[in-house]
Amino acid sequence: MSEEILSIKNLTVDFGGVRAVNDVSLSLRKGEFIGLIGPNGAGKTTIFNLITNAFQPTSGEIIFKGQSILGKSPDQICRLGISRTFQNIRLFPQMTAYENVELGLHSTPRYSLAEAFIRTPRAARIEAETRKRAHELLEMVNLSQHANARASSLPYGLQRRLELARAMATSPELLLLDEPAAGMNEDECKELVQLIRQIHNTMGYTMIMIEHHMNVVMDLCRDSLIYVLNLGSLLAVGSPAEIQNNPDVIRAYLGERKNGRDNAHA
Amino acid sequence: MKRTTLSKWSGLIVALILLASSLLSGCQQEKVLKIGFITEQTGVDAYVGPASVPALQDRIDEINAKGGIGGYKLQLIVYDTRSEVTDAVAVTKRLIDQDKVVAIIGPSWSAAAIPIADIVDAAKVPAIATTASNVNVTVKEDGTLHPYMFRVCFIDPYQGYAQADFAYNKLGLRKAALLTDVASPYTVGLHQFFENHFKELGGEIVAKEGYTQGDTEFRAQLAKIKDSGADLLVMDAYTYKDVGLAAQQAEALGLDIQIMAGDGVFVPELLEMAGPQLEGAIVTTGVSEESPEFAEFNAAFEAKHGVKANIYTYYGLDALMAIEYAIGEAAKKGPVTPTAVRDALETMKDVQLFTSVVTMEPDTHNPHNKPLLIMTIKNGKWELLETFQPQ
Amino acid sequence: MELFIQQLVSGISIGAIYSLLAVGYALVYSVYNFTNWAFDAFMAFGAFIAFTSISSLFLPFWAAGAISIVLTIILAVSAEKLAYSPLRARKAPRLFMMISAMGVNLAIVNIINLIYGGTFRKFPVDALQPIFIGNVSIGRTDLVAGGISFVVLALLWAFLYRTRWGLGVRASSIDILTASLMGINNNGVAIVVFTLTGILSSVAGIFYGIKYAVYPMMGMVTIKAMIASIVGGLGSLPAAIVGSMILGILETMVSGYISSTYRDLFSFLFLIVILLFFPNGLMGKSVEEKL
Amino acid sequence: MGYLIAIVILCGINIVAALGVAILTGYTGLFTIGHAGFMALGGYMSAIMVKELNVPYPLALLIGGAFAGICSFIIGYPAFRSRLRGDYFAIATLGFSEAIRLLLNNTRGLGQSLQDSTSSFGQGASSLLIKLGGAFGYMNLPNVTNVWVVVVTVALAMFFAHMYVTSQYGKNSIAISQDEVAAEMMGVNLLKTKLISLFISAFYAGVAGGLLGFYFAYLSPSLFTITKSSDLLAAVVFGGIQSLIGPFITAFVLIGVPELLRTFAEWRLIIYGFLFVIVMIFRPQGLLGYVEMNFSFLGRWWNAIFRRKHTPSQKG
Repeated sequence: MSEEILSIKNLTVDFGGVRAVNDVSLSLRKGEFIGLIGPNGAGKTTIFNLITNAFQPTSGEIIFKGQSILGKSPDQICRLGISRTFQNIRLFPQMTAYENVELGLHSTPRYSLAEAFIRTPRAARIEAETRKRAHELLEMVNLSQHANARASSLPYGLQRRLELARAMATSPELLLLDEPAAGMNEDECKELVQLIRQIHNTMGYTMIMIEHHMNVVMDLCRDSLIYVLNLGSLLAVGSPAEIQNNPDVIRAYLGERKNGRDNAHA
Repeated sequence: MKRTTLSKWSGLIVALILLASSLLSGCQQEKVLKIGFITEQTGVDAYVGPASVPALQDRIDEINAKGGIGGYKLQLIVYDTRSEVTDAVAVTKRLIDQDKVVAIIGPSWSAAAIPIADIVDAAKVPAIATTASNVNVTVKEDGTLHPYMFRVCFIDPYQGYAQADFAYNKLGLRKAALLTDVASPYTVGLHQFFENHFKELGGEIVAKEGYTQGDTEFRAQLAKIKDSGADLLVMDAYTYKDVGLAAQQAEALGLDIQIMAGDGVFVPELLEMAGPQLEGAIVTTGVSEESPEFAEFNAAFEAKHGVKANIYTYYGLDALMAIEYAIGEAAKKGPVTPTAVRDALETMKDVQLFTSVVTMEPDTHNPHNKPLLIMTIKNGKWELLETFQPQ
Repeated sequence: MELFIQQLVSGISIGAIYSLLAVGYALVYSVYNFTNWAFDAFMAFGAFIAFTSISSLFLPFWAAGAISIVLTIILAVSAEKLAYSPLRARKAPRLFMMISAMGVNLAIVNIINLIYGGTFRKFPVDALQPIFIGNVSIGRTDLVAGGISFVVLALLWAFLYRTRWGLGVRASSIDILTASLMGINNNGVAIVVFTLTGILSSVAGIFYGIKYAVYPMMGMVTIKAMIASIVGGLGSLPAAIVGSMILGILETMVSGYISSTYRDLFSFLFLIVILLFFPNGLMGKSVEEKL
Repeated sequence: MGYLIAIVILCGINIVAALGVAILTGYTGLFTIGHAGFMALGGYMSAIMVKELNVPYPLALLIGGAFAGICSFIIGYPAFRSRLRGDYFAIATLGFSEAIRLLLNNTRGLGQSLQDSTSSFGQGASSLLIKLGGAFGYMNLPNVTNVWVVVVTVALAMFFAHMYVTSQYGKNSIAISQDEVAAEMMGVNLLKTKLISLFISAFYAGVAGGLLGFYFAYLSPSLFTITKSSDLLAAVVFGGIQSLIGPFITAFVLIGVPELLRTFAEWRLIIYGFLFVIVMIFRPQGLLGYVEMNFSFLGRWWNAIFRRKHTPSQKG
């Protein structure tokens, strides 16, 4: 496939005495879609936070498109082309859905401060383009009819999709999805899988998804890899089928089976 | 959430303006002269107002009972400056524009008196500052006179000169230290004139320390003054608390030094706060409530109003009596207009006011040769040492 | 040389007063992550209660002190209940908490000003004679104030590190959410924290009153305590003490040796320098926002 | 009648400053209790421009505002760079405005100490500093602020404030006020956006300071105390978060009403205090929070007159 876009080498981070991430290495090619699973507290979200530089790793390398992004601030990293959603939704509560998505488009203003004060035709044109693009994105996650509703008033599932649209608004190359299906029932999950696949195909983003719903992971990563994390270190890497039958994964997930019943499906 | 538009709210704004203007159109009686009085009833100097307002009101009631002056009844309009310059200026404008007063008494501090001088000049309404002693209150920086601004207290150069003279000649002190509140024009002015005359006489300024309004910590400055070997500490603070705090901390530091201060601190609260520590301190003032001729007035005043009269009461009465005199003169010549009152004030000669006989210097609008009292503190009480009469 | 020691002694005594306030301020900040702007009011309230109970009720100094502490605790806890916990319950942004605290401060300080008036009052306790070592004088009141403030701080330290309730407070200061999950009842912690705040501010108020004077605006000194707490490292109690001492000594040295007029200018510039080069304060730990 | 004009002028001046605070606190969520310091800087600088260098009056106001804005970096850069919470910035603003007042009180002393300096720059600075008059105040400035000047300035201030808050820069600062971390993750440069908001709010305060100076024809440090800062904060808190029309109305009410009802003046701050708490608990967004001034009717006229395709953003 295409050349390597992201490579993480022996990433380690300690919080006080606790080693949250231990010597994790991972590499991703452009357009690939991989899953990142593991029991709670395995360090999954911590890796996302390290990539988007919420805090610094104790050691290890994160190379994105050939250059290390360790020292960069979160907004620089976003401008480089990495965007994310959050495990516990962090939308802008008082803003409408439309404004939330629009924020992703103009987080780096595209006209000068002077033009902000006296709206020149150029600035007006940029505003119009931004408006059009924002409505398109809302259309993509079919939230158009909620454009003017306040983010905090939207139902849970719609907020998840709005966060996705906002992340896409920063026109990323690498999209990190942090448990997009959390708290969703069966058919909502199906809808979400269908939406994410459609986005992945049309936009061609490279994507890493953390998810607990095994059916969502297995479905989306059908023809790609799944990385399994446990207690901060990489337990196994493989296709959905391999992962499902890997004894270590099962033991990590379901814990020791007293009566030795084997490969019970999660 | 639907967003409301500006038009819906404009109704509210219009209603607001109508309400404000209707409130203001008081009715106009004939044959009554209004006198404005701006004083500190709240804020940092809240001890100035309560003692002077009732005194002036009593005086006005007395005059009206005797039929007013030249056929006019007097009415006192009091506003609180909240010890803030912006408020003092705002109420002055209100007295001039809305209440149409014929004269204004106050303010009591130079920082407010200086801007008010320009306002009264423009509005052609005379004002008499009570205890604002900075030179620039009645005379501009370039020496030209503020035609409509007067005062009833002496000015800084006079008090600073007297302090230096007394310290050098009478007390025989040679090394002075200045502790200046840099935020008060009154203090900065006084210390400037003290230094000039003290050096003229051959004295030496061995330490110049500063602080700013609101500070309570003087230990570091006092320790430095102790180190400098000064035998006199000049602290013409604008409020009594600075001198009180400094005296306490000087005692705590074992600094035994002669303290001298100006009329800004000549209030009973100073004795309550640091009487013992200020034993033997010298304070110069224009008038003292201890002097015998006021004893009878003080007693009656305290009995009636439950608050002790202080120098702000006397200066307030001085200003009021000056205006009474001016109205009387103006009434003889014709309609009593603010300018007529101004002219009468400017030509005032040997008029008996509350504290003393006063002649207004026409070129500076300051009272001529007002006597200066040199007081000291002896076992917690004010005592008159000497009356200083300039050459 | 004596001048230097004298300045040092004065600096430490000022630092002692700052530390009482700075510790109280750091305590509230570490647990609830917001600046309790109402410290001015609590401190002035404590001082005036003590002043009134001595001057009008003629109580001995210790009884007046006790009454002041008790009433200030009630004030602090009720302020927390009325002005802060409804906002905290609603997870209101910190800006709203700060504005509410500023409101409590404005209201109480101005009520005191209305009742007592603006005059400066001397604390009605006979000033203790200073002790002289050579030419250097150490105010006995400073020693007593310093002594009592360190006793209070030691008690506070013992409470925090030696009692169950102390553990609860420290846990919530690390993460109030997890602490409440672990069964530490939140409003219990709130009462404890604001009781401690009440004690600290009334003790600070009384000693500030003795050292200087009692007046409604005496609380303005808390801005210095806030600066001291930031200099030390916001949120940690020992850092607040260290910061207060440094600030107290720096101020006295500056007004002693450089220029007394610009003392407050230096304290402000010192804050800016600390913010630039030691963003988390001299001893502070870097506080990461949990995602 | 003159008195009513005086109130309108004072309200106008406070509205300009309150708009500045609205942009910083209302829109960017940065608590400030020291805006009087910026007013002082702007006021003195524009007064110097007019009195010493007789620069035309409107230009002097802009220079005053720009000077205050540039000085805002002194506290903005350290406080924002170190990614600290809003508290540090609030304390820094309080310290800053007290330091400014202290400096302004000392200009005479500073001037005198510079007098014997050899360089011509030293001499020039010293004579200027003495003219500033320290605590005596900077006297007889041209009394140029009249009601029309204030009305025009307020109108301009409202217009540009509206333009800013509806621009991409303004929306970024709104995002910061609602969730700083998420805003940064979505690519908003916190330091730059906050500094811009602070610059604009300091600019507005500086212009307001200039207007005040030319109204009183006199400037003194005692005009810019902490009560002035808390008045401005009160206007924004009661006026409403994320709104310009709110602070506009409340600044009017907060200055007008106490002026009219002078009798119970000492209750003013007590009432503010309780209102602060009550507003925060029961109506945190204040009187008109989140109420955008809807200039869409202006847009429609603009279209009708010029028939140009300019559809203002649909604000629902």
